[in-house]
Formats: sequence, structure tokens, C-alpha cells
Amino acid sequence: MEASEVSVELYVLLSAVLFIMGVLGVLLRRNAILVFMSVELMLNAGNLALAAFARQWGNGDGHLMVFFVMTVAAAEVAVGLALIVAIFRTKQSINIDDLHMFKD
Amino acid sequence: MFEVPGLGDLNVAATLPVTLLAFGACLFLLVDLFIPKDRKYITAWLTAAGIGVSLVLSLLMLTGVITWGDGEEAFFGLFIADQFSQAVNVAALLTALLGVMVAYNYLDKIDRQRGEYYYLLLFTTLGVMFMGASGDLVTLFVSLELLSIPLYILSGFRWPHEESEESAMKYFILGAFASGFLVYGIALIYGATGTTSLTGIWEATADISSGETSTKFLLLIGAGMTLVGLGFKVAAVPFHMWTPDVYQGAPTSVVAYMSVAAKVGGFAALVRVFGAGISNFALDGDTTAAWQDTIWLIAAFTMILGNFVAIAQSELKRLFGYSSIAHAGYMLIAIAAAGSAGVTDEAARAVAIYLMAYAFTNVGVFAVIIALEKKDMSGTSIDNVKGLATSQPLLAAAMTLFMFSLTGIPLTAGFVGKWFVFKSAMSADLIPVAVIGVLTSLVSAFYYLRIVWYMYFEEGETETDLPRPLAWAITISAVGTLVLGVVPYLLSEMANEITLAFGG
Amino acid sequence: MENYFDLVPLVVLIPLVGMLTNLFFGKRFGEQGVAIVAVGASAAAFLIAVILWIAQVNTGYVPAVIDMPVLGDWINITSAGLRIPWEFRVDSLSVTMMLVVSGVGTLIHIYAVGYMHGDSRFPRFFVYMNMFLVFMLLLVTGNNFLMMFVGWEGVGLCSYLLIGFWFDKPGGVGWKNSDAARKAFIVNRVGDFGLILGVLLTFWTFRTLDYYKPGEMPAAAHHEEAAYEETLFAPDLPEDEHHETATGPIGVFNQASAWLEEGDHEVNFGVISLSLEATITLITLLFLLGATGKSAQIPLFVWLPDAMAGPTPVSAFIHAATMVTAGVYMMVRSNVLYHSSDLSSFVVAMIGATTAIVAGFIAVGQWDIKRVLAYSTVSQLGFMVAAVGVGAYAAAMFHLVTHACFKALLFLASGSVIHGMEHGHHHLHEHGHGDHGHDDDDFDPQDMRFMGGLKDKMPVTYWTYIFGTLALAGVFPFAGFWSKDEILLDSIKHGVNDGYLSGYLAFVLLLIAAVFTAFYMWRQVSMVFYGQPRHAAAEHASESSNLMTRPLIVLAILSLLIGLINIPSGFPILGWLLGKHEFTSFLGHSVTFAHAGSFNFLLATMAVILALGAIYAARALYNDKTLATLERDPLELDERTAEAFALANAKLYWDEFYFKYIIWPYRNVAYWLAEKLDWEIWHDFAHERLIRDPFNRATQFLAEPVDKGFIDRNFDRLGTLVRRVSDRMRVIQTGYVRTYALSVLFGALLVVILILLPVLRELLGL
Amino acid sequence: MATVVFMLPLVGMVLMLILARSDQQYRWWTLTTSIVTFAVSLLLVRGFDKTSAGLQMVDQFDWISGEGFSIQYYVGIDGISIWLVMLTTFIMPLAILSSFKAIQKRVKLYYMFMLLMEWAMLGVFVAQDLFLFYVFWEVTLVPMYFLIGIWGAEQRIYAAVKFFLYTMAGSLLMLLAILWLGNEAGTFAVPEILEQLKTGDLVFSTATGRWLFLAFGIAFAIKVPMWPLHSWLPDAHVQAPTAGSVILAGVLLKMGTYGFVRFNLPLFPAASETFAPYIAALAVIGIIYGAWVSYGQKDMKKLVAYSSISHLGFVMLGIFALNSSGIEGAVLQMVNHGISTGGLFLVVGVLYERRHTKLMAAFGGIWQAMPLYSGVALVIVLSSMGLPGLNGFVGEFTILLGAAGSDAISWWFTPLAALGVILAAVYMLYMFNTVFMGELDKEENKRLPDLDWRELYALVPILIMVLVIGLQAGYFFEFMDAKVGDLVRDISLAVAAGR
Repeated sequence: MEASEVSVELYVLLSAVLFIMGVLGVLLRRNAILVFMSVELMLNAGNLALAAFARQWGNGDGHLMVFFVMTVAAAEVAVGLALIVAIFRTKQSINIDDLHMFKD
Repeated sequence: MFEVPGLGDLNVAATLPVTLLAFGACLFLLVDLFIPKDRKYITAWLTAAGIGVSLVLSLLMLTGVITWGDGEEAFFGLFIADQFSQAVNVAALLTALLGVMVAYNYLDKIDRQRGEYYYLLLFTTLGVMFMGASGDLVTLFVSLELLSIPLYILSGFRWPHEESEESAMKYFILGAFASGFLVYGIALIYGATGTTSLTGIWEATADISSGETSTKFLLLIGAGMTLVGLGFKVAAVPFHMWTPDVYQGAPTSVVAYMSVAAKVGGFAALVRVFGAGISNFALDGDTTAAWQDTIWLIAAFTMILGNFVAIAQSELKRLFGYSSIAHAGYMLIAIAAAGSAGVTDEAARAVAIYLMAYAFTNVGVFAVIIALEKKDMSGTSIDNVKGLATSQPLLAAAMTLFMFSLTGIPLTAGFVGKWFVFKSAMSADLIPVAVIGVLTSLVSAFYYLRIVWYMYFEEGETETDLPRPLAWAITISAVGTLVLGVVPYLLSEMANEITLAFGG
Repeated sequence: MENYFDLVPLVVLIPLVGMLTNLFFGKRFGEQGVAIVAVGASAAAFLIAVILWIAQVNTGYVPAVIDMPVLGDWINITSAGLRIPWEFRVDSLSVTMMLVVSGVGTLIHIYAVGYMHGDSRFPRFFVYMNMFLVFMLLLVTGNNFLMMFVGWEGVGLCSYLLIGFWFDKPGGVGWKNSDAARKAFIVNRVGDFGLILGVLLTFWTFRTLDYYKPGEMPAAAHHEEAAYEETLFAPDLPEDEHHETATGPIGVFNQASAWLEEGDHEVNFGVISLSLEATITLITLLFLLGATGKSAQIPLFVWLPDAMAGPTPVSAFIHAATMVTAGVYMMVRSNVLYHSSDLSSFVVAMIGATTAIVAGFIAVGQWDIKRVLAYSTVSQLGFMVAAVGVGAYAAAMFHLVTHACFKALLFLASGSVIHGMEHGHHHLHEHGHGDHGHDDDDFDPQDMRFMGGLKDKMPVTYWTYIFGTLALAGVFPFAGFWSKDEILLDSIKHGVNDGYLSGYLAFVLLLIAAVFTAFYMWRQVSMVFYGQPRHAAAEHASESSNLMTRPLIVLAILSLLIGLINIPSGFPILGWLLGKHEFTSFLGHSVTFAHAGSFNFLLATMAVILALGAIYAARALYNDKTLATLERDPLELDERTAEAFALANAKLYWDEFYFKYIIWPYRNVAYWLAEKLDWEIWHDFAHERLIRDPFNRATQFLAEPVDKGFIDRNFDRLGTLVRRVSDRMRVIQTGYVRTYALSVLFGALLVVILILLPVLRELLGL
Repeated sequence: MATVVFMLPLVGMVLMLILARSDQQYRWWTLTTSIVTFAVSLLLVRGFDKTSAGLQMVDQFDWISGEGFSIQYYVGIDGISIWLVMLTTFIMPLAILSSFKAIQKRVKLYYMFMLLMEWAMLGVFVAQDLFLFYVFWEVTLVPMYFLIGIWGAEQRIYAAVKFFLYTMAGSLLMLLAILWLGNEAGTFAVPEILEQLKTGDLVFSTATGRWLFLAFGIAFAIKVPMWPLHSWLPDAHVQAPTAGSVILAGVLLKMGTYGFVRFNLPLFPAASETFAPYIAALAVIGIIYGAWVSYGQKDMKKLVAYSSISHLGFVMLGIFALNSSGIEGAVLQMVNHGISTGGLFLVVGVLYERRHTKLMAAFGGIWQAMPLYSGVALVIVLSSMGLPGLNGFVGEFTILLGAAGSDAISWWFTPLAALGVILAAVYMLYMFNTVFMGELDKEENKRLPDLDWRELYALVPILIMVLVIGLQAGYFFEFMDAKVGDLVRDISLAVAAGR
């Protein structure tokens, strides 16, 4: 196998940055949809790392995983959006900070 | 170059309890469309029947009455059909069966009698079963999502009820967040080992143990992030915060089911990843896995926090939320024990036994809470059990049994579970955490006994609503709790067979 | 003849049957039936004792050991070598005690039938009396220390029950009686504490508690001990048989003799080892503590005067004639041990002699007729104990026998007086003679200051009382003369011949005590029988019934004659007529170191003259004085003696001392322990404040600040901080979901750091 | 055979639940069951081989086993456990009989718990497998918790919870020790573990032995209860109904002392030797402290409760004298204490049923009003005080004898413990004098009815046993001798070998 032009480490580093951005997004955003998107960012950071490692190892396992993650992410979003719609109907808000009924 | 594998190569026979049910679930989904709204009991019955068939098959395979398939691997190692997975199947299916039974009338009560409930429940059960059987991180991840997503929906099943929706939303956001960690963790493990197959990882870790430090870093960070994802599912401290809120907000029948199912799935995956996949990843010169200390610390904190905080609760659903956190801690002891050489199988066995015991007991507890719950979701405060022993002696007796089981008093299933867990800790020389375990068991007696005392020693008026399926569910739970406690060899005979296909 | 020894269990069992019969059927029998059963049981026991005595004499005084029928071994721990059978011992010592106990007992039973007539608990009284016989006879017939201990505590129990017999008397008397009963039991228990420790030590020293094993003979005394020619009374057995028994299983006393002869024997028990001599000293001192309890010696004599709260027959029987002599019996039984320990003997002699003089002194200052007699008993027991201390075991037993007769007589006679006084008092009430200006509530039938002039009213009582008094004072030829004289002589011989200091000391103290004895006895006689009646009740007193006076007469005769069983060898004529040392030689077959005393004419004369002098003095002081009711004592009025009298009257403040320094502190500490230390501090404070509350606080802490607060507040703050860092300086309300997510993140970081620690450690080479 | 005896109460309970219908029937079913159990347990005594030191009438089969471990259903009796089994079967009918009148609410539940209690207690005494033992050990908590909590006095809940938590606290550590031991040995059956220890197949370090000893010991010490862990006892005793106190004092506390003899001594002989002086010191403190505190009480039940601390101090002292006299005395004293203190609680219960107070100050002169009752009470009080000829003395004497001759503990424990005998007289007679003697000066006491037949039937067996043991202790010792002799020899061999 020939040496890659861009080393795997850099891909992983990028993915880590993306992951952290995703995490921060979840933490800082109040809008539910933006939060979902941040989660997607985290998942895709994982995907990037998987792809990079797949390249390093030269086998298909990582790619396989990537496909599944993408599929699952889509399913998650579907459910998530449905939930958001439902909540919007009852609360007229998709601010996740409004969800704090349980406090004892 | 590319051959289409035959069914024989896939070894489908070994996977039948799971795959049959999967087909069944899809079928019911279709059938349900043609069942009129006022006859949803047909769906319920169908679901129960499907679960029943699968349960019988799993039991037969677990006890070795039938040995289908060729070897313990199916689908080229993606699916592992070893005894452990059969045990997980049994626990999951039992929970599902009881879940259906407690749900039917409850759904009527809250006016949400829908066919979706049943097949969503079936799908999460499938998720649990696949998790227990996953031989690859890919299947593990997918089945985790299969377990989680229907649960998010079920938590919000009572919409447009605010609390239910809120709990679904919280569960969903945090669950997805945790999934992100899991995916990233899987990526890192893959990066370290070059494979997503657990067998492959197991083989590779031996090299890593004496390999480069950076690879060790990669593997351990990956393991840590995987732990976050799975720890969230089982509600281990500090990933437990969602538990009480979701338990309180979600429909009680869902809680009854998921408090066990999510744990079964989560622990099955933990056993697969930690107990098998990276179980022999020890640093040079160590006899125990590098991650062992982390897990037992988490176990300790989980037990301490779960038990202590539960004491302060007065809302039963919240209380048992914390109680379920505490029980996650006990099972984590066994996971930690799996990190010692030679204890893996014993630990997996302990987890499986604990899960079965917990399935009976905890579903039973929530079934009793369902009986207490009123239409407006009130009636689940601890004060509501006052005087239960006089108005409903049998119900109170069952609840007492569950309480003793959760406390770990002998002759109940809970004791057998704790016995095996602590025993595995002893085998792994994890004495400090075992000490914490028994001491927190004592703490747990505080709040479990308080419920008994409210039922028996206090006077009070309690209305209960006990339709027949619910009564049967409670009966089965109680009998199961008692039988497993009195004749634990039923469990242990099975348990002796419980071994992992690899690992240790 | 040996077969008769098999009867010995009956001596215990017959009173037992009597007791059980009256216990279950007494209510149905009526007084007469109960009396027949109880007296019959006692008499039958006496009869058997007589048979045993005759059998002893006719078999050449061979000791016999008889098993209890039906019952197996009492305690039997083979692996520890402990075997305590129910075995009775028939030898001269036990037969002597049996005769005294059942003989005097029978007379007192008869007397009590009259005395207790009309009491609502008549049957119960006789149940107790028979029960006492059971235990007392068990005490003296047991063949091991533990059986003796059964009797020992059993008689204590009976004493408790009988002292408290009138626990229900109104006006606070009942409580006082109950307290007296309890005091007796507990003080005795203090003594028993010593005794039981002594028994434990005995076992670990000799590995048995049997006095002698069956078939074993008491060893003969060592030759060098034979200071007097007539001393030795070796068992009438061929020499070879003696040796044979010595090699078989061997009892405590012969073992002790054998080892002492060997010399240099070490005793190991538990973790320590001691020389045999030291061990025996320890054992004997512990036994002495037991004896001071039961036989009312210093420092434990305080219970006996209070014990007079019981009915008078009880005082006569238990607290004068029999039970209180158990200590003396026990020490005589252990003569082999006491003999070998000079230190113990010294202590015993001193305690006995001191008690004799102290109690004699206190008796002078008492008003209560029974209390005087009670202190007199203490004093006389002091004589016996002192006798043991100076090695005069036979003399001690001799005095025990004579004292049993005349002290029982005196008590019974005093009971008759009390009965008469009560009768008079009743008479007074019935006939309305209430015009004497005395408040009747103050009337006490036992207070001698109400009596006087009873000589003519109660002639039988008077004469028998005189007999008793003379016997007690030791006037020739009454019984007390013989026995007391022997003790005095043995004491001085112990000093002069053997060179023991204790002999001299005991002699002097006992001699003074004897003077006190004569003095307080005549003081009593004067106050009770002479002069004019001081109260209307005394005027109307009348003689008691025949049931009561007949036993008095018998006992009076015995008081006169019983001394003749042991005429000392030096005494003219009588010795030749009646045989010398009959009693001592009889006893010598079971008491190894019983040696006969001789007679010293000078000493005897001196003693009698001193006694008569004391009587004269008392007569001069009290006889002619016609004291008014409750008037002060002449001794009190005289400045020279006032202080001493007050001291005697207050019993030397002995009780007060105990109350102040033992009982009150114990009780107060008990309250403090019970209420403060154990309850408020340990139960409440330690468990609630130190365990439960912190636990609750921990719970609250984990539930509120840590679980909720840590997330809700601190993570909120942290979230705000993060937000600020990310240039969003708005203060916004945070949502819980996100704080939960933050906790997940931090958890993740924590987990990652934790999980990396081992690698980091490896990296850094830690 | 052992199985038959200990399963009978359970069978009786199930039959009662199925067949009995009215309160009266529950009572008689339960009583009959317990009497039948007693009768059958007499067969144990009859069939017992006194010469054998081993287990007898063993029932054994594999219960739960797997690779590297085996848990067996392993029951049997030996010279030590037989008397505790007999004590249990003897006490239960009396306790049941004494509750006929006192228990009027939730009758069915009550008798169910009584039989459950008997079953569990018998299980503790016949179990020879650590797992089995632990199971029954914990199960005894449950019925007692309810007995105190439902049918107790005013502060019953506090007492019930305290009882449960206190005793559970100790036993959980024992659980760990059991697990550790079983894991090392590969079996939980005690005889097999002992065999391994003897042959050297199972070896643990001195330190480990001590830790294990403590883990077992603390559980037992709480149960006994040893000073200063006694704080739960007065609460439980005072609050429990009469029958509860009888069972508690009569049998439950013996489980602690029995545990020491059954497990601590043979399993950890070296540690036993090491700890003996300390435990003996605590025991002696308990003897004196308990007696002293008893004297300061105003409540009869509390007085008796504290007296238990004192009496069980004797038992502990005897056990840790580590010689046969001490141990046999201790075992007999367990029985004696069960009978005497059980009897005392019955006696107090009689008065409580009539006057609904247990304060001594409320009485006085009861002897006059209730002569029969007082006579019975006197005998039981005397037996508790250790009057020779009655049962208490034999135990105390042999214990003191053992302590005095013990190589394991210092000599001065003996006189201090003997001091307890005096103090026992002090507080017992204080109670007897205050309640039974003195003047009958309170109006409400003057018309108290004497014992009825039912109460008499509950008390007379106690009197009989008091006398039988008191006069024929040898018979009882004979059963233990072979076993205890073996035990003592094993301990000294083990100590010599440094195990």
C-alpha cells in the first residue's frame, strides 16, 4: 500500500474537532433542531474517524460501519423530528430549556 | 469472487428465536393495520404469542434441549448464538411478555390503546436480543439503536401529555448524545485494532498490550467512550440523570418494561465489549484488564448514589428510578470482575442471573405501581401504599416479596443475583467494591423496608385497580421471584451452561 | 449394717415429699394435716439420721458414699474430666450435722405448729420449712463441694422466703421485711461469690470436687501434728486397704495431703501456675469469704440481725441453729486444707474472734429481744470460726452442736415471750384497757422496753430461758461451758504450744467476748422477766400453749446435758463416768485434724468466774431497776459508758457504711448507666445523633446538593461559564436537558481520564 | 431426618393457609403444628448417637454447583445443634400458646409468621452449608420484622426497623466472608471446608484468617448481642409482643452464639485464639454492664432485656475459654437462657395482659393477689439468677470453670464474671421484691385474676425444663461431649500448627 498524502492522524484530529463542536453544540444550543444537528455532527465526526481508520487498516469494516451510522442517524432524526412536532403542538415551543417539569 | 452464502453457511438455525420474532414483528406491523381500533387486544395477543414462541425456543436452546445450528457463530460472526445470548433472550422475552401484560389495561386507562405500542415493544425487544448476540461492533451499534429508538417513542406514547412528551424528548436528546460517544468510541477501537469484529478485537488486544503506547491510548479512549454510550443505557453514574425524570414522565407500563429491557440490552453489550472483546487487554505485568478500576469505581459511585438518593424520594416511580440506578451498580461489579483473568465466564453468568432476577422483580414492582396509579397519573406516591396490607393483602404480599428481593434477602431471586455478583467480585479479588456493595445493600434496606412498613404498619385507604392481565403479571413476577429464590438451581443449572463463545 | 447407709437419700427425699405434699395439697389439708405432714417428714428425717448414726457406730465409722436413686450424674463433661455425681456421704461429720439439723428441726417444727397457728399462710410456711430441711440436709450430706453449694444456696433461698414471709404486713412493715429478705440473699451471694471461686480453683487444682471418692478413707493426720497423745483417730482399717484406695481415684482432701507430703507441687491452671501451698491458701481464703456470708462473720454479718424479720421459729431454726453454721461445717469439712495454710488459719481465727467481740459488744446496746439474740448468734458463730482458725475443728463442731440447742431454745423462748406480749396486747384491745397513756401504734412486741416482770406470767418460758442463758454464758455444768471452754483452751494452746500469734489473740478476744455474752444475756433476762411490767401488754401476757412449751422443755434439758457428749480428758469423775472425748473421737473418723482438747481447771474456773461476774454486774445494773416504758438504758445514762452504748446501739454504723459507700453508689451508678449512659448517650445520642442523623444528612446531601444541586446549580454555573467563553455573555435560563448533557460530558471526560490512568502511570513509570 | 423436623413448620403453615378458615382454627393449627414438630424432634434425641462427634441424620444433595464451586443442601445435627433445635421446637409452642389471647388483629398473618419463624430458626441450626446457613440466617429477620412492626407496642416501627437494619448490617459482611471462603475452597459445605483446612488443601494467611473471623464475628456479635453492640436489643424486646420477645430472647439471640461455636471456632482457630482475650473482655464487660444497667430499669421488660446482655456475656465467655468445659457450658447456657428468659418474658406478659403496663412501680405485693403465678415467677427468676439445682447454675458454673482453666484467656476474667452472679441476684431480686413482695397497696392490683389454664400450660413446661436441666445436666452434656471434645482438640492442634 502506498503512503497516503495526508496522514491518518490529521483526519482523526479533524474528526475530534468536529466531535467537540458537536458536543458543544448540544450543550449550548437551546433550539431542539439545532441540538439534533449537533448530534448529527458528533455522529459524522465518528464517521470521519471510521473512514480514516478504514483507510489506514485497509479493510472494509470501517466503511461498513459508516453506512450503518448514516442510516441509523436518519432514523433517529425521523423520530426526533416527530417528537419535536408533537412537543411544538402542545407547548408552542421547541426550546429544550422549556422542558423541566420534573424537579422535586 | 463474490459468492452468495447459503442459509447453511449463515447458520440461521442458531438464530431462530431472534429471527423468527423479527419476522413476526414485521408481520404484526402489517396485520395491525387491519385490526379495528376497538379490537387491539388481538394485536396484544398476537404479540404475546410471538414472544411466547420465541421464549420457549430460547429456553429450550438455553437448557440444551434442542441444539439447532452449527456452532455458536452465525452470519459470519456478526451474530453469536452462545449460551449467554440465549440467557439474554430469555430475560428480554420474559420482560417483553410481562410488559405486554401490564400494558394492555393500562393503555385503556390512559386512553392510548394503539397497536403501535405492541410492535414497538417487540422491536426494542429485538434490539435487546440482537445486542446480546452481537459479535461485531456494527451489529452492536445497530441493535442498540433498534433498542433505543422505539423506547424514545414509547416514552412519549402518552402524548399530548406534557410530562410524557418531555420525558421522551429528554431521553431522546441524551440518548442520541450518548450514541454519538458510542460511535466515536467504536471508531477509536476500530482505529486501534483494525477490526470491528469482537473476536478480532479480542485477538488483537493481546498484541496491543505489549505494543505502542499511542495504540493503547486509542483503544482505551475508545473503550471509555463506548462505556459512556453503554453506561448511559444502563443508567450508571454519572450518566444516570435522565433516569428519574424519564421514569416519572413516561407511561408506567413503558417504565416497567424499559427499566429492565434497557438494562438487559446495555449489560449484554457491556459483557460483549468488556467481558469478551477487550477483556484481556491488560497492561504489561498486570493480570487485570486496564479498564477494570474505572468500571468498579463507576459501580461504586452508582451504588452509593443510587441507594442514598432513593431514600430521599417519596414518589414511587422516581424512587424506583434511583433504585434501578443502584442495581445497575451491582451488575457493574460483575462487569468489572470480568476484567480479571479467568473470571469472565463467571461474571457473564452473574450478570445473566442478576438480569433474570431483576426482570421478574422490577416488572413486578412497576406492575404494582400500575395497579395503584389513577387515571390522572397520580396515586404513585409512597403514601399511597399505606394500609395496602389490609385492603389488598395479596398485592401487598407480592410487593413485600419484591422489596425483599430488591434488598437481597434470601429465598428471593434478588439474593441469588447478588450472591453471584458478589461471588464474581470475590473471584476477581475486588473486595473493596464488594464491601461497598453489601453496605449499600444495607442502605437500600432503608427505603425498601419503608415501603413494607407503610403497607403493613400504617393505616390508610388505598384504591387499587387490578385487572386480570395485570394480576397475572404480578403473580408471574412474584412466583418467578420466589421460585428463583427458593430453587436457585433452576437458574444456576442454566447458568452453568452460560458461557461466552470467546473471551476471558 | 452397711446396708442402712443406703437410707441416706431418704433423709433428703422425705422432707422433699413432705414439702411437695403440702405444696400441692396443703390448702386442702387444713392446719392439722399440714402440721402432721411437715412434722412427720422432719421427724422421719431425724429417725433416719439416728439410724445412720447407729449404723456408723456399729460399722466402725466407715464412711460410705451412696448414689442418689433415679438421678444420673448431675454434671458430666468427660472431655474436661469433670464429673459431679449426685452422691451422698455418710460419715461422722455429716451424721452429726444430720442429727442436729433434723433433731432441732423437728422440735422447732412442733413449736412452729403452735406459733404459726391461725396464720393465713400456714401451709406455705411449712412448705418452706420442709424445703429448708431438704436443702440443709443436702448441704451436709453431699459428697462434693458442688452438692454442698446446692444446699448452700438453697438454704439461702429458704432463708429469703422465710425472712420475707410476712411481706404483706401493713404499715410499711411488709416492705421492710421484703428488704430484709433481699438483703440476706444478696449479702449471702457475695459470700457465695467467694465460695464458687474457691470451688473453681479446687477443681483446677485437684481435678475433682469430691471430698473423697467412694471407698476412700480420710487420711490420718501427720504424726508431728499430734501434739497430744489422744489426738489420733486413724480409721479402723487394715493398712493395706488404705494403700489400695490411695492409688485409685482420689478425692480432694487426700490428694491435697498426698501432694503436701510430696512437697514442691506446682499447680497449673489456665495461664498461670502457683505452688500448691499458695493455691490452698487462696482456696481457703475464698471459702472463708463464703463462710463469712453464710455464717454471718465480719464483714458480711449485717444481714443476720435484719433477718429477724422472719417468724421466730425461723430465727431459731435457720438463723441460729442450722443454716448459719453451714460455714463452720464447710470449713471443718475442709480441715485438711485449712490446716495446711497458716495464713488462712490466721485470717480465719482473727475474723472469728473479732466477730465474736464486735457482735457481743453490739448486742449489749440492742432493745429488740430477737436482735440481741441475733448478735449473740453472730458472736457465737465467731467463736466457732475462731476455733477453726486455731485448728480446733472438733471444738468448733462441739460448740456448733451445743449452740444449736441453747440458741434454738433462746429464740423459741423469746418467740414465746413475743407471743405472750402480743397476746397481752390483744387482750388489751379486746377489754378496752387503753388507759395507760401510751400510743398503741408505738407498741412493739419485740422491744424489751415494753416487757418486764414476765417471770410469773410465763413460768415455763422463764425457766427455760434461764437454762438457755446459763448455757450461753458458759456456766458449769451447762452445755456452753464445755464447748466454749474447749475453744478457749485450744486457742491458748495454739498460741503457747504451737507458737501461733493467732492463738493468743483469739484467746484474749474470745475471753472478752464471753464476758460480753454473759452480760448482755443477763441484761436481757432482767429486762424481760424481772422487775415490774412496763406496759399493759406485759401485764396481760400469758404462757404459751403446750405445743410451744414442750419443745422448750426438751431443748432446755438438752442445753443442760448435751455438753456431756464431749467431756475433756482432764476433767475429774465425769470423764471416767461418761467416757472421754466421745464426740471428738466420733468426729475424728471423718475430720482428719480433729484433736481432742484437754481440761485446764484454772482456765475453766476463770471463765466461769468471769461469766458469773458479768451476770452479777448485769443484775446489779438492770435487775432492780423498774424501768418505765421506753426509758433509756442505765448504761446510756452513765456518762462513762454513754458513748460506747450509743455506738453499740447504732451497730457501729456498719449498715450506714455499706449504704453510703456501696449500695447508694451502686444504685446511683445503675440509674446513671441505665438512663444516661446506655439510653441517652449510647442509645439515643450515639445511634440517633452519630449514626442516624449523619446518615440522613448524607442522604440529603447526595440527593440534594450532589445529585440535584451538582447538576442543577454547579453545572448551570459551569454552563454559563462555557457560554461566556463562547462569547455569549447573556445570562440565560439554562435547561435541564442540557445540564444533564453537560454531566454526561463531564462523566465522559472523567471516564476517559480514569481509564487512561494505568497507561499514563505506565508511561510515567510510576 | 433433620429435614423432616425443620420442614414441618413450613408444611404446617402451607396447610394452615389452605385449610384453616377462622381465627380459632389458625391458632389451633399453628399450635398443633408446633407441638407435632416438637414431638418429632424428640425422635432426633432418641436416635442420636452420643458417641459420634460427626454430623448425624444428614440429608445432603447438590443444590447449586458449577465449575469451581458447589452449594449443597446439607442439613444435619450434631451434639451442639441438637439442643438448639430442641430449644426451638420447645419454645415455639409456648410462644404460640401465649399469644392466643394477646393477638386479636391480623391473626392469620401472625401465625403464618410464627411458623415461618420456627422454620427459619430450625434452618439456621441444621444448615451445614454456608450458603444455606446464610439463607436462613437472613430469613429469620423477615418474620421478626413483621412481628415487632405489626403487633408491637407504641414504638414498634422504630424498633422493627432498627432490629432489621442492625442485624442485617452485620450479616452482610459475613456474606462476603462466606463468599470468599467458598470461592477459595470450591465448596460452601462446612464439613468439607474443615476437611480441606485439616489436610492443608485450603490455607489462608494469619491476617486473612483474622479478617474472616471478624467478618463472621461481627455479624454474630450483633445478634448475640455483645456489648457495645446491644443497643437494638432493648428496643426490640420492649416493643415486641410477648411471644416475639420470647422467641427473640429464647432462640434468635442464640443464633449469634451458635454461630461463634459453629463457624468461628473451627474455621478460624488461630484467629479465635488471638481474639479470645478481647472477646472475653467484652463478654465480661457485658456481664457486669448488663447486670448493672438492669438494676437501673423501671420497666420489667427492659430489665429482662438487659439481663440477656449479661447472661449472653457468660455464654460468650464460655465459648472463648476455648476448652470443653467452657464450650459445653456455653451451649447448655444458651438453652438455659432460652428457657429462663423466655419464661421471664412470658411472666411479664401475663402481668402486661392484665394491667397493660410493665412498670415495676405499678405493682407490689402481687404474690398476695396471684399466689400461683408468683410461685411460678419465683422459680423462673431463681433459674435466671443461677440458683444451684436449677438450670441457670449448671451453665454458669461450667462456663466459669472453663474460663478459670482456660489457656486462651487470662485468669481475672473469671472473678469478674462471677461478680455477675452477685449482680444478677441484685437486679432480679429487686424486680421480684418490687413486683411480687411488699404490700399489696394498689387498688387496681387487688383483684388481678391468677393464672388461667392456658397460661399455666405455657409456663409449666418451662418449670419442668428448669428442673430437669438443673438436676440432670449430665444427660445434656453427654450429647455434646464427643463433638466438643473433637472441636477443642482440633482447635489446639490448629493453633499449634499455626493455622
